[in-house]
Amino acid sequence: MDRVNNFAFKIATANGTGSASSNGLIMQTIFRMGVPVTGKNVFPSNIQGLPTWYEIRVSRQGYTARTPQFDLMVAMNPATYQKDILELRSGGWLLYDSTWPLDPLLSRPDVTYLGIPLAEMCNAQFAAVRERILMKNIAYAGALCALLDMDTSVIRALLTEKFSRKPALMDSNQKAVDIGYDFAKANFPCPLPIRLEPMDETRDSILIDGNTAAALGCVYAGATVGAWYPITPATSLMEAFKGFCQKYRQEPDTNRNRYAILQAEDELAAVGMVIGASWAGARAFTPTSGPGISLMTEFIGLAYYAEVPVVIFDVQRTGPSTGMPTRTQQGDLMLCAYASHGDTRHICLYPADPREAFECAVASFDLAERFQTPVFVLSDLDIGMNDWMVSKLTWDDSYRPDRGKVLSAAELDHVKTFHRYLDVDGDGVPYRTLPGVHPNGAYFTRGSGHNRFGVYTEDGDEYVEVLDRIDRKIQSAARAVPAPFLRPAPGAKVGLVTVGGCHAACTEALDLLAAEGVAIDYMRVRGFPFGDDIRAFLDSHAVNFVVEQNRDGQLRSLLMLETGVPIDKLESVRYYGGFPMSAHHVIAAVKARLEKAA
Amino acid sequence: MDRVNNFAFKIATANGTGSASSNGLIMQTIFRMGVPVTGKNVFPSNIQGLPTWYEIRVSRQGYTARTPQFDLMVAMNPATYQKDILELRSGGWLLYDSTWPLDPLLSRPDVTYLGIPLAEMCNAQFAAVRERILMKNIAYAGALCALLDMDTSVIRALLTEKFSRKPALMDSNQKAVDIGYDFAKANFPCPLPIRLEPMDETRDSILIDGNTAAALGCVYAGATVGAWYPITPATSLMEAFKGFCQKYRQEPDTNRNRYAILQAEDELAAVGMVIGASWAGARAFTPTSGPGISLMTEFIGLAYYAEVPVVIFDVQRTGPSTGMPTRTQQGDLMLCAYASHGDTRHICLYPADPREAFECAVASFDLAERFQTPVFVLSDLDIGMNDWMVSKLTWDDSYRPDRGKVLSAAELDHVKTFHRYLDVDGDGVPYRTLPGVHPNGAYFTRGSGHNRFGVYTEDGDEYVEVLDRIDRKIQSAARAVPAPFLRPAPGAKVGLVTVGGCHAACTEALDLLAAEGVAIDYMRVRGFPFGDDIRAFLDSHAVNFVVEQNRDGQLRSLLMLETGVPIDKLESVRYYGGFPMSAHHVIAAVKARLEKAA
Amino acid sequence: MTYIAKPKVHHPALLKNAVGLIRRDYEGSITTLCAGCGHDSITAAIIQAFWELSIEPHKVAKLSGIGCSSKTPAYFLREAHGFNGVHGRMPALVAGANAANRDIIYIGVSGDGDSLSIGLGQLCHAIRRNVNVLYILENNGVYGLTKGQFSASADPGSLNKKGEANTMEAIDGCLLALTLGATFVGRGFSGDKAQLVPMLKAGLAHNGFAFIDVISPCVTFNDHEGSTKSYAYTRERNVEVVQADFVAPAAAITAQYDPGTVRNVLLHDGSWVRLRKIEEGYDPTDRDQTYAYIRERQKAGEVATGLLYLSPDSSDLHEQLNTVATPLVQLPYADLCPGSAELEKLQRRFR
Amino acid sequence: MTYIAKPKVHHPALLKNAVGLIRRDYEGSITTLCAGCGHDSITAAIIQAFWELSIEPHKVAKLSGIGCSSKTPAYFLREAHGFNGVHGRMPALVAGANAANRDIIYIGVSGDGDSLSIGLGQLCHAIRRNVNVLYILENNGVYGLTKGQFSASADPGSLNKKGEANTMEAIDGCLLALTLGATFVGRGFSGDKAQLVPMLKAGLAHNGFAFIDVISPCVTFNDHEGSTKSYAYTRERNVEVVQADFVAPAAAITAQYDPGTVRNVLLHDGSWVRLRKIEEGYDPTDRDQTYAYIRERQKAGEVATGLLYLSPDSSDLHEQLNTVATPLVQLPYADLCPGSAELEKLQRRFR
Ligand SMILES: Cc1ncc(C[n+]2csc(CCOP(=O)(O)OP(=O)(O)O)c2C)c(N)n1
Ligand SMILES: Cc1ncc(C[n+]2csc(CCOP(=O)(O)OP(=O)(O)O)c2C)c(N)n1
Ligand code: SF4
Ligand code: SF4
Ligand SMILES: [Mg+2]
Ligand SMILES: [Mg+2]
Repeated sequence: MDRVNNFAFKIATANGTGSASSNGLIMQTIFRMGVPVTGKNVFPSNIQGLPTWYEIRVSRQGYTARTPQFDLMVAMNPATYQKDILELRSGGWLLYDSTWPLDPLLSRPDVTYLGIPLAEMCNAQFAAVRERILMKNIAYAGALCALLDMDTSVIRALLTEKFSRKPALMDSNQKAVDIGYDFAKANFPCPLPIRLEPMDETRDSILIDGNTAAALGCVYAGATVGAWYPITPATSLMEAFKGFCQKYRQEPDTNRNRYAILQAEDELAAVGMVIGASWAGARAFTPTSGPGISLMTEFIGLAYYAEVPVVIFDVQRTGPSTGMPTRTQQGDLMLCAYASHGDTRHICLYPADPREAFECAVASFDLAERFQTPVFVLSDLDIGMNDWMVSKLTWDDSYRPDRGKVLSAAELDHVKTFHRYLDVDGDGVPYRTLPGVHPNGAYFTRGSGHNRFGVYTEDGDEYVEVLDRIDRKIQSAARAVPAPFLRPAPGAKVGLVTVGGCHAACTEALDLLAAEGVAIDYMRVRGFPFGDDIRAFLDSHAVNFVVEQNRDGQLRSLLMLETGVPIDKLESVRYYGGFPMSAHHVIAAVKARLEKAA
Repeated sequence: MDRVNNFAFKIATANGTGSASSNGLIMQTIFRMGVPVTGKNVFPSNIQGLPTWYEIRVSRQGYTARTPQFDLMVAMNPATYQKDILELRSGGWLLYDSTWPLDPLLSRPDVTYLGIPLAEMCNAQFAAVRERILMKNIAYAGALCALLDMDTSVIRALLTEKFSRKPALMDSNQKAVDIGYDFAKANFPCPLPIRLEPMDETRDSILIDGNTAAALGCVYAGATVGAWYPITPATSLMEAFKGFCQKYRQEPDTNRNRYAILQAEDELAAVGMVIGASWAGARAFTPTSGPGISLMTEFIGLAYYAEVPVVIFDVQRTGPSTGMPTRTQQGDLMLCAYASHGDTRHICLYPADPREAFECAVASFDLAERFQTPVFVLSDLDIGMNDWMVSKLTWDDSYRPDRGKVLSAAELDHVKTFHRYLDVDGDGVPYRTLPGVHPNGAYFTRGSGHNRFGVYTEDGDEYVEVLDRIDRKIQSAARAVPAPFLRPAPGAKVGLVTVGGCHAACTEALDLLAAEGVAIDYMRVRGFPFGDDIRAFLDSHAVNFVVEQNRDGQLRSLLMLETGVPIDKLESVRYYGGFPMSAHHVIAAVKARLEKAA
Repeated sequence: MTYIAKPKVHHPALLKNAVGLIRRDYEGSITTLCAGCGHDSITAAIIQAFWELSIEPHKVAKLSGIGCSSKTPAYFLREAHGFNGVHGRMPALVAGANAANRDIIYIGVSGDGDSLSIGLGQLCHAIRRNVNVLYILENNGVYGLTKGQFSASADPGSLNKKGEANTMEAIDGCLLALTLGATFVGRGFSGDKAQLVPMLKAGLAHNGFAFIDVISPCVTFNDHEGSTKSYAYTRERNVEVVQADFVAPAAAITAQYDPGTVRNVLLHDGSWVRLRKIEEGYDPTDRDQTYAYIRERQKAGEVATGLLYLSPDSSDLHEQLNTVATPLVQLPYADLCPGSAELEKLQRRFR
Repeated sequence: MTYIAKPKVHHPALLKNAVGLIRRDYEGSITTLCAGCGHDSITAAIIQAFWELSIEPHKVAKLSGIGCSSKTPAYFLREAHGFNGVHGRMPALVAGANAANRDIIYIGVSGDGDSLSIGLGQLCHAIRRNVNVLYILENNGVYGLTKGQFSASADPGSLNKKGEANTMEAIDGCLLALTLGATFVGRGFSGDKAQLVPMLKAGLAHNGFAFIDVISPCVTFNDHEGSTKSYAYTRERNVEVVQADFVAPAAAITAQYDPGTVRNVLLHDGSWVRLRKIEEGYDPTDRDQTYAYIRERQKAGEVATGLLYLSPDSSDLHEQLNTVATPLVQLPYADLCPGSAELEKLQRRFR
């Protein structure tokens, strides 16, 4: 099998040794060679010293899913040699620091060992301790240039851009690259069969993580208030938002901010601030993860029942409880759909990659304001924090925020008595007013029983009337959320349904299955509540594989509850070990079931 | 239709006027006459001055469900005359205070008005302002004695018991009774057709509310730590627990407490205290309602994943959010079953009346410790705060708490290294140890990723192994929770399923339908996760009515998810206006559907 | 004093203020609280204060948590937006609303359970943020709405209706606020409207978090013998330390008091607070002296009341965040969206 | 001083304590914190304190929240039960555990984010309850585990790694604890083991909530120039106010100091705390003086350290609840269940 521009390698280091910049350098070099590439950072829940890995997949077909098997291992962390070596495919290569001898016990006959005295060479070349550690990372990047045929001119260009203002750093980095490069050239048959060849497949793409993309979406949607409490893997979303705001949200003359970021004392306060800000008329949001959603549960019920717009980004991580904070999962699908006590139901959006994270971010504000209710954007650690190759983000300058039914001062002049919860238009969506605008607009917002006029009530019929309207309102959102992504396969008898980041693994798996003559119709849900198209897809197949990343088949549960499709039509395919899903997870499950059937 | 011992009347007063004692007096009198009686208190979410009602149903057949139509209205609150009069059946009676003339607009030709100058008479008889107000209530009780043929000797006996130590109060109360009694006798044709006749149907019964019964259950189960934050309608549970403990949990010589009640600062702290106490080895519990459950969501996930026993009483009220705090609902069924982020699933018990509240309370501690997990007892305001007639509570002195797999010091002597999360017995339930017992028992409890040895892990396989075992463990509890209550009807083709307090309305409805020749099999689920018997019942009927008190059909959702029964087999019957369900709600829905079918 | 007494002289009910409104225009729906509840008196004082300041009701937003006290925003300023949130979380709602629209006058009403039990964390952090709001803690030492359990402000030894004594230390909102660096700390008594009204006005004018703890007896559950939050106990024990008069921006200050005992503090909106120090040598702008003084009184079994502390320089949430003068809700979308060209440009970073 | 210095002289590592254990027996798994993290030094001090007190490890329960600091209970007392709960909620877990089993020695470890942000309410109420636990707040002014955001203990003006200044008031744990009526308040510095160990021992012996705020620099995110929680800054600014020596129950007190500067406080377990007042006229049993003193130092840009306040009479949660001496977990079921006969009898009430 031809390995050119089609292989995967993994870099094993320790947390806090600064390998990130080196890995980024490698990623960008490949990307600029026009070759599709994806990187996945596997890091521990601590700050320094524990094992961390960076997985790079080069795929000329542009596949972005994780591959569990690697062609090359850059084993820089003795603590994990043993484990790392086992992840190499037979016939693979292991690059290690030969400054110290390798434990013979670890040798695998079917693997080629490439020893490079990185520490030795760097110690010889560099004086400062910290510099020696950092340059070791750059040095293995240099070695990879030789081994994988990475374009040295590209890497040099990158270093020049990066260190344009720090020539000294530029030199040492270049030197480190050369050290590795020269040693590899001199001692190994370069390039290896797994190698790069320039392509033109990345011209219209970018390398971006989902949190950065979502933050951009918030900026472009016109969000002005962000409230948050730090939590992995959502933290970088607000940090990115702040970064963009510092650039794009400064008032020219005064240098004062056209945004407000509130670092709350906890998630209860964060969502409370968002509710308060939205109630006052701002576009406001909060990024968090599972534990934060649990803490927001009571407030979410208030926003649902009092009909206040809220945008919540749930960058999911492995649960339950604290779980594995630096691993990914899709474990909050059920919680977000029905969060809070009493009868509640919420609009959810499910991006599949950073590009959709950007689009969903924008859509979430429009939906929250149009339907006056909480909207969840369910991303995950893999989408949020890893570097994905996606086509460039685009923007339509004719876009105007959909603020929904908000009465202006002028309109309120003509309103004698304003009734907050009256279904004036018969669409289940009442009119809102903002504080400070007009005396006629005043009303009392409350989470306690109220009638359609917004007046406190303990009357059963009045209470039911409002609660039923809200139900109609949310149901009507099924037509407003993004339609499912559909990819029919000619002659397919079975269907496959998934959500979010599993898209990468599913589409790759379906291609491979198709190549083997197995035709399967594909659907990825992108919004909740589900519309008729989703039910139709499920009905049209005797069997639908439901692929997701959680233990309990939460997507399947949502499909059952919301479409009424019987369980025997839904074949659950689950992987929830904390890594992003791989194509083989899907293929294995599908084949097993089809063989059973046959 | 014969109205003897078969009628309903309603007493309309204002909050804080002390009508409670008078209504209690009436209830007890009827009860002691051997006549089955139920009382439902309809009170506002404030402390003084707003309308409040007390509904008394006398049913010689022993039906306890609410009836929305009344034969007699004791209209003591002018503010609600209009509304109250409309709730009288045609041919009914209205008793009012004729001290002030009745607004002619309010008169109904088909209703008989019984005016009694209560205020006038009481003002003449009593000096103190407060006394005048209170005695007015006792006076209408006296009038009812005459009108309904209540046994005056019984009422006198009750007063003597109650005021044995306060002769002065005894006298004024007796005087008030007489005032009302004499006036009615003198001015109306007593008794009315709706009247009482002594029976012998209450000998083995008691009048009790569910919170008191549940509190007794906690005492008998040996619970020693209770943590709570006040919230209607759960507050009286902890207050009752305290009362019983003051009587039964004093150390003889020292008068020190064999219990600890912690009034927490909020529900997050309350459940945290319960987790801490259970972890240390005590039987601990917390009573709350919907908003509290929402706030406990994060901690519940910790207890699920770290496998710590927890007992939570959710005395449900009308949601979402603050909702109607003094109205009933079954709105937390879904939340409690799956509370918290990530993959979680919890044991739930569903009492139908105060007697079951007592039994479930005891069972909840055994289940929580046996399965080392949170257990929810889902009662509601109607069960928890209203006076139900149930058969006497009984206790088997051979009962011993099931502490589950807790290793003693002696056992730990023989354990070399203790592994907290190892599935030693293959039943999914690991062994636990308590702090302070033995050096060999030490382990680290955490909500972060851990392997079967209880060691921190970020390894996917180790993580999955534990999470899957927990799933098996919880599923196995389906065989340990109370089996569903079944009442087959010969020749029935359809089934009816319900949960909790709807039992009263459903059984009455089924009797009435049966009388009309409609045979329906009946099942009431009493525990979650559901066992095979539940699925079998649903499968055995083409149609199953699912009767519950919430908007979204949450019981139906649980049935779909957990049994896989298709939605078209489940015909949802819902009432969620905040009052307890009545038989007619069920009958109407069933008939409508059956006619549609026919 | 005279300043607030004046209206009473000429038929206050009909008197129009600068914006042409009479006191009735500042009322809300009728109360559903118990007759005699302290909270209703505070509501009356709030109505008086807004009327005297001639604030247009619709420029105000009133927020609260859950509790009898938290119901009161429904009973004043019917033309103002109201938000009765969840229990103990009003501070977050105010912070968010204030961040979004800084031009609105915010008043938050809470209770001792709402603020010192479930909401303690949020209250403390709102103080730290110095959110621009008048925060009134209607303090009765119990959870009224849930029928009289002790709250965190119940004093050790204080008896509940059943005669049980509270064993825990009380949280004193004023001491707590001072410890957290509050910029405006006052204590009042629902029974003393003359003292309360000017304090409320100063709090509304203050640029930052104005914390006022108002002892507000619960007649139903905590007004008995043995309670330390009853009318009787409070009347007897409260010592007015600082008498604050509020002087609107326009009005001139006629120093008709012995200068030694008067101190005028200029507020950022140009209005003045005239602090008349009943106690010799008491400096209401000295945080530590104030703290020590409150403690002394406490140890003497007394309750210090008045505008106890006022920081002459207070920078509120927005000054700390350096936000624009225009309320964020009023910024045109054009000022918020960088546009497509910029999007194209900035993505070079991701290549 | 001498008391804790002694062991060092004769090969401490091998020295056996009264229960025959060497220091190693009090260790836990190896740390995963950054090299140089202040938290690791505190762990070492904790190990030292337990070893010196000859406490059997399995009689101890160690609880924490979430954060780098909250990870540390895994690094000491391997033979003790540990509970790493959820973020900011450890006080509730301790209160519950303590209610259930009062015979266990509880130690709670938390961080400034865990205790002063998300957990502030719980910390305050645990102090009010006077739960019998040694509560250590490992204070570095940032959220370490989430990579260095300012915490609520960050001082105004303090710079983060990016050079941005914190604008909000800092919450001083010691001032807060004093305001809430804490019975034991100390402040230490991870870099001063000699001061910390005896304070920890006194805290373990104290009957009630022993609060110790330990400045514990985060070398990765908050040890730079401009930080007020760095090693350099703390070394330079911390002033030891009170030097506490811990004297075990047995040991006699040899008053080898000028009585004017020494004060011995008897703890309820018979042990003594010898407070040597470095500062003349400082009374560590006077709550208000302590408060005022800490503030003075603060204003002088200094950090007062030592066992700052110790209430001679402290009644813990159980004394307040009047619970039996036997831990509730050890009560036989027979003492808890009234039995069937009584059930029959009590139901007369319901007829
Ligand atoms: C999450 C939650 N827990 C509990 C309650 C019940 N509850 C309503 S008001 C209240 C206490 C109110 O006390 P306080 O704030 O002092 O107000 P007061 O009634 O005394 O004026 C409680 C516990 C609630 N509404 N929400
Ligand atoms: C509910 C919840 N929100 C957020 C987080 C993320 N988180 C983990 S530790 C931490 C802060 C820790 O700060 P601190 O207590 O000061 O400990 P340090 O790391 O500085 O020692 C946060 C916000 C979490 N684990 N849980
Ligand atoms: S219960 Fe107390 S606080 Fe509530 S309204 Fe009545 S008097 Fe006021
Ligand atoms: S990040 Fe800071 S607090 Fe966390 S381990 Fe490293 S040095 Fe310690
Ligand atoms: Mg109160
Ligand atoms: Mg910290």
